[in-house]
Order: sequence, then C-alpha cells, then structure tokens
Amino acid sequence: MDELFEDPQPMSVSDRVAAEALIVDVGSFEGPLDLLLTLARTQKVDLRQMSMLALAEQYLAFVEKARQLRLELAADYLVMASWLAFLKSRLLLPPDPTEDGPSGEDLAAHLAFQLERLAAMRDVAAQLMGRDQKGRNFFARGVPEDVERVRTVRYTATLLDLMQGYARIRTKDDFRPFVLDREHVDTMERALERMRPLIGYAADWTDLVMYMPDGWELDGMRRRSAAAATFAASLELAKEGRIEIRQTELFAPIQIRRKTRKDV
Amino acid sequence: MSDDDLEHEASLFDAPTPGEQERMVEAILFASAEPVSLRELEDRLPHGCEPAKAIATLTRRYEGRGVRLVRIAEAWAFRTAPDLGYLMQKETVEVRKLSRAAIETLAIVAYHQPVTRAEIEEIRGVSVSRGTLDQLIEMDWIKLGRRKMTPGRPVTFIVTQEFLDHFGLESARDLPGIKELRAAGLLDNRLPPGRTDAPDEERGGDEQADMFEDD
Amino acid sequence: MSDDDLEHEASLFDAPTPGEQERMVEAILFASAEPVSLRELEDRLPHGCEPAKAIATLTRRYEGRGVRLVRIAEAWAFRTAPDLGYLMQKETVEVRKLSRAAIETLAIVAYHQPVTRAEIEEIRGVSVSRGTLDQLIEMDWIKLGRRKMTPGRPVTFIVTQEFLDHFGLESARDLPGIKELRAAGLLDNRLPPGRTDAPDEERGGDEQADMFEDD
Repeated sequence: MDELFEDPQPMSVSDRVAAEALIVDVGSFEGPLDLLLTLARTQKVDLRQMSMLALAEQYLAFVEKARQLRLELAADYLVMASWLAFLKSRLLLPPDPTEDGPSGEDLAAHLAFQLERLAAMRDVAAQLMGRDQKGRNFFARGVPEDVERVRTVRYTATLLDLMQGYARIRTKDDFRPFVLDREHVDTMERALERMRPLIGYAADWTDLVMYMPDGWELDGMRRRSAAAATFAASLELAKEGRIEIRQTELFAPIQIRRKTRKDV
Repeated sequence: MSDDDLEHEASLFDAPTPGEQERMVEAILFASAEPVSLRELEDRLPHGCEPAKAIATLTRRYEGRGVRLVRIAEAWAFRTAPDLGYLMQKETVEVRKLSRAAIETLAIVAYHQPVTRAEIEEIRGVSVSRGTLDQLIEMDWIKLGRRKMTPGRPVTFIVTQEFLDHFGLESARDLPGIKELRAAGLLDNRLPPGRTDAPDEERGGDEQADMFEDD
Repeated sequence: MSDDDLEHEASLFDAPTPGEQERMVEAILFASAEPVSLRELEDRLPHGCEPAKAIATLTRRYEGRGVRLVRIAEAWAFRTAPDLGYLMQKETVEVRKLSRAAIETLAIVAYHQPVTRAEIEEIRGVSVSRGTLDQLIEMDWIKLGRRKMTPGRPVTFIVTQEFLDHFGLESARDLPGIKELRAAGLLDNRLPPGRTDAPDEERGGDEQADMFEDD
C-alpha cells in the first residue's frame, strides 16, 4: 500500500514550494497577455522601450519551467508560446525575401501595443473604481415618489361588433347550425355574397375573420375553407377597387376596409 | 479606549460650522428612506452638532420651494410641496373592447329604440345589469328617451348622436336589416314562424319589412 | 373648438412664471431616484415651460449645498454631495464585489464603446465568459448597442445611463484619462500585422464619434 503513495524520486521541499508557487501564480494570471504584462513589469522599463525579444524569451522560459514541473497550462498559454517562438525566430533571423507577411519588428510592435493597451485599461479601470460611487459616496433620493399613473379606460366597439351582437341575440333561441349541402365548404362566390352588402360599413380596418360565417371558426375544416374563401373574395373586392387590404406584419391579422368613393 | 484617544477624538470632531451642519442634515434627510428623528440625526452627525438648529434653518430655506421640510411625528423628511402633487401623476388612456353584454345591449337599443329595460331583457333572454346601462350612458352612446305610455310608464332608452357619429351612421335606420345580416352570414337561421313580437314600431317601413321577411 | 375655447385654453395654459417652473422642476427631480430627461420634464410640465432654464437656475441654487443637481447624459438628478458620504453608512448599499475580469471588461466597454465581445477578448487576451457580461448587464452598467456593420453583424456593448450615474459622470467623455488614452492611440483598434480580414473596419471615424453621442 505504502508503495503506491511513495514518490519514486521524491521532490525536495524547496522544489515543491517552488512548484506550488508557480501553480498559484499561473492560476492568478488572466490569460497569456496578463502573464506577459507581469513579466514585462519585472523588466522595469517603459513598455515602449522594452525588448520584446527578451520578453518572449522570458515567457518561453516560464512555459518551459511549467512543463518540467508537469504543470498543466491552458491551451491559450501554449498558443502564445508558439507564437512567441515564431516572433523570436523572425526577430533573430534575417528576413527571408521569398516569404510574405509581416516583419518581426511589426509583430513585436503590435505585441508592445497590446501590452500597453492592456496596461492602460488596467489603470483606468482602477481609476474608475476609485471614483465616488452612487450608494457609497453619494446617494439618490431615499424615498422616491413614483409617478402615479392615472389610467382612464376608453371602451370601444365597431359596427361589426354591434351587428354580430344583434345577430347573436336574434338567432339564439332557435339556433340551427349553419347547414349546407357541402357542409364544410365555403366558396368565394358565397363569401362575396356575404361581404358585398357589409363592406360599405367597414369604414375602419376590420379583421377579415369577422367576415367568415358565424361559428365556422370553431371547426378546423370549416375555418380553413371559410378563411380561404373569404380571403379570395376580399382579393376580388380589392381588384374591383371596393376595398383595401393590409397586414401589418407576418402572420398578423389581415384587415380590410372600404375604399372611399372618390378613390373608386 | 484610553483617555488620550478620547481627547484626540474630541479634537478631531470639533463641531462643524452651522452651514456645514445644515448641509449634513440636508443630505441625510434627502437620502434617508424614512423620516429621521432629531435623536437619530444627533447620532449620525459629528459630535457637537445641533440638528434642531439646522432643521430650523433648512425649513426656512425650503419655504415656498418645490419641496418642503416637514415634520412627521417626531421626525423630519422632505416632501413635495402639496400644490405640486399633480406633477407626480401621468395620465394614460387605455382602449378596451366593450364587453359582450354591453355590445348586445347597445345593439338592442339601436335596433329597437325606444326600448325599455324589460324589453331589452326579454330580447337578450337574460337580465341587464344596471352597470351595463350606466356604462353605455356614461359613454354617451345611449340616453333616456320618452317614457312608455304603458302601465308603470317605464323609461326607454335610445341611441345618441354620439353613437351615430362613432359608428359612422346617419341615423339608426342605416343599420343593416335582418335580411342583410342574414345575407352576410351573420344571421344564419330563420326566425320561427309566427314570431311577431318584435317591438319595432319605430323602425321605418322598408327596414321593418327586411327585418321580418323570411327568405 | 370655438375661438372662445381656444382663447380660454391659451390663458389656462399660459406658461407658469420662471420661479414657478423652477419649483416644479425641483419637485419632479427631488421625487425621482432616477435621472429625469429634459424630454420627460417637458412632458410633465405645463405647456410652454422651459425646463432647461429652470435647471440652470436650480443648479446654481444648489451649488455647495448638501445635495447637488447633477447632469447624467441628457438627464438630471439630485445627488448628495460626495464629501458627505461618510454620514450615510445607513444608506450605503453593499455593491457586489466585482471580479477583476468584470472590472476590466467594464472599463474596456466604457473606453472603447461600442465594442464587440471579440474586441474585448482581443484587448484582454483572454476569452470573456458569458457570466461576466451577464453580470454587468444585470447591474445595468452595460447594455447592447447597435450591431456592427461587419460580417456576422456582431452585437456591440455600450455603457448605460446608470453606469454614468453610478460613477458620477456627465458623459463618457468625462471618463478619467480618456483624452490621454486617445492621444496615445491606445483606443485605436489596431489590427495585428498581417491580418487582413479586418472584422472591424467600420470602427474609426463614425463610431468613434458615436462615443460622444448620447445613446
């Protein structure tokens, strides 16, 4: 049992401490750019003057150390390492005239810009958080008096509502389902017959559904047939110049209204 | 705390100037969610402050302004000047569809006017609530007509000019008749034969004929 | 409406005196915890009022007092003077401790707005977790701006009025150090050399100018 837990080559205490410190450190970096910035700070020179080559070497050494200690580095640290290795080679080797692409200097300059920009953002973030803040340094009114909404309700109805309401009452006592020979089929002719006498009253936009035979909306097959017939009839009426049709958006109710005489 | 500390504290917290105290009280009262008592002000202000004085000055300062410093029981708070309360209201108009009962009642009045409440109830087959009629009267769509010359002399209801304007009608006679309703599929049954009880005397000849014609 | 009515209305709605207008604006601003825009003031004040003038007078009146009238983008609000914050322990709200990632992301949005998530990641050199942006949105410090007119039409983030209010800023222009950063070219969106896909070529003149517009 004991063998299982025994390290074949025990690490020295100092190695362990160093390894652990590094683990903690890696965890506290917010990505490779942050690690680079921290390393750059140890050079104690202005970011604009510092050597990107030296920085790249520092970073690569750090990654190498982590590898030796078998620390797992997130993929983006390794991506940055390979990019820095590439940068290093570009900076060290004479430019290959057959190869396109940015020069080592361009790449280094951009990295310097990125670091400087990140550093600047860190600074202003700290300045921002150091400002007087609402709820901490200054305060809003403690008892805001909300604007009271005085709501007035205005009721409305259309002529079609009125007529349907009346029809409903007149037919209530002796209601007989609308029976036709082809009982589930509405035709454009019938829809036209139905709509013509009513259309004169549609001064306002009214839903096409209102012109379907009463009760037909309750039955799927009848509803489809009536909707198609009523729609076809409304197209016919529009063609005749008697009505206008609109649909405010996709799948919104289709609405019609009569055309005023002067437009006819 | 040692004596030294106490002494140090006392000198650190020399009472601020009256003007400073006034600013402090003003800020505390502004930010507080509840009225603040003198005692609490004393607790919160630096040592040696006299909040009562600051309150007195502030009260004068805010006299006639848009907000006032008011006393609520033993505590103080800023409140909107009462004459400006109306600024804290916002009017909105909501348009709502008339209820089915109201539409039916309105339709009956329109088609059968002048009509009594009892007649409306008979036609609808259910009682008509006072509220429904009131609502329609309030909307200025129906109004009281002549009393009926029948026992009890019941009041009648008729539609108003406002009603005609709203529905774009020149007169109630322009309402489509039964025949048109039927042709439109809105009325898809036959009236039972022999039903001649409709109190429609007022309606014009043509329309009346329409209404009771079987096809 | 008859001419008489019109005249009557005109006299009814004569603009209140400047002093009255000032009281009204004072009352409305005092009553609201949120900044109130000029437009809203105009809506709520009687016809013919000039809230901008009243605000100018009020701002002077409250100078040096315990509460101040401050401008936040196109809106105004009363806030206690920052030097008195120490008196308000009772009102202090515990702000959720923000992570370093959240603070940096917030600063990047404020200084680079409108900015896409990809741009934030480019600047920080690390991916931005959905949770960080969500947290800032939930705190009402950042919000979605217009989509970028670049391939994929990515959404952008901008700071809110609440952000400006919280940090006592009149506008994004007043962010600490923003002039220097711009002068140093650190707010430019420089592409890495060799990258020609330019996902953000729209940045530049137009959008940069937007930064100083209120949204």
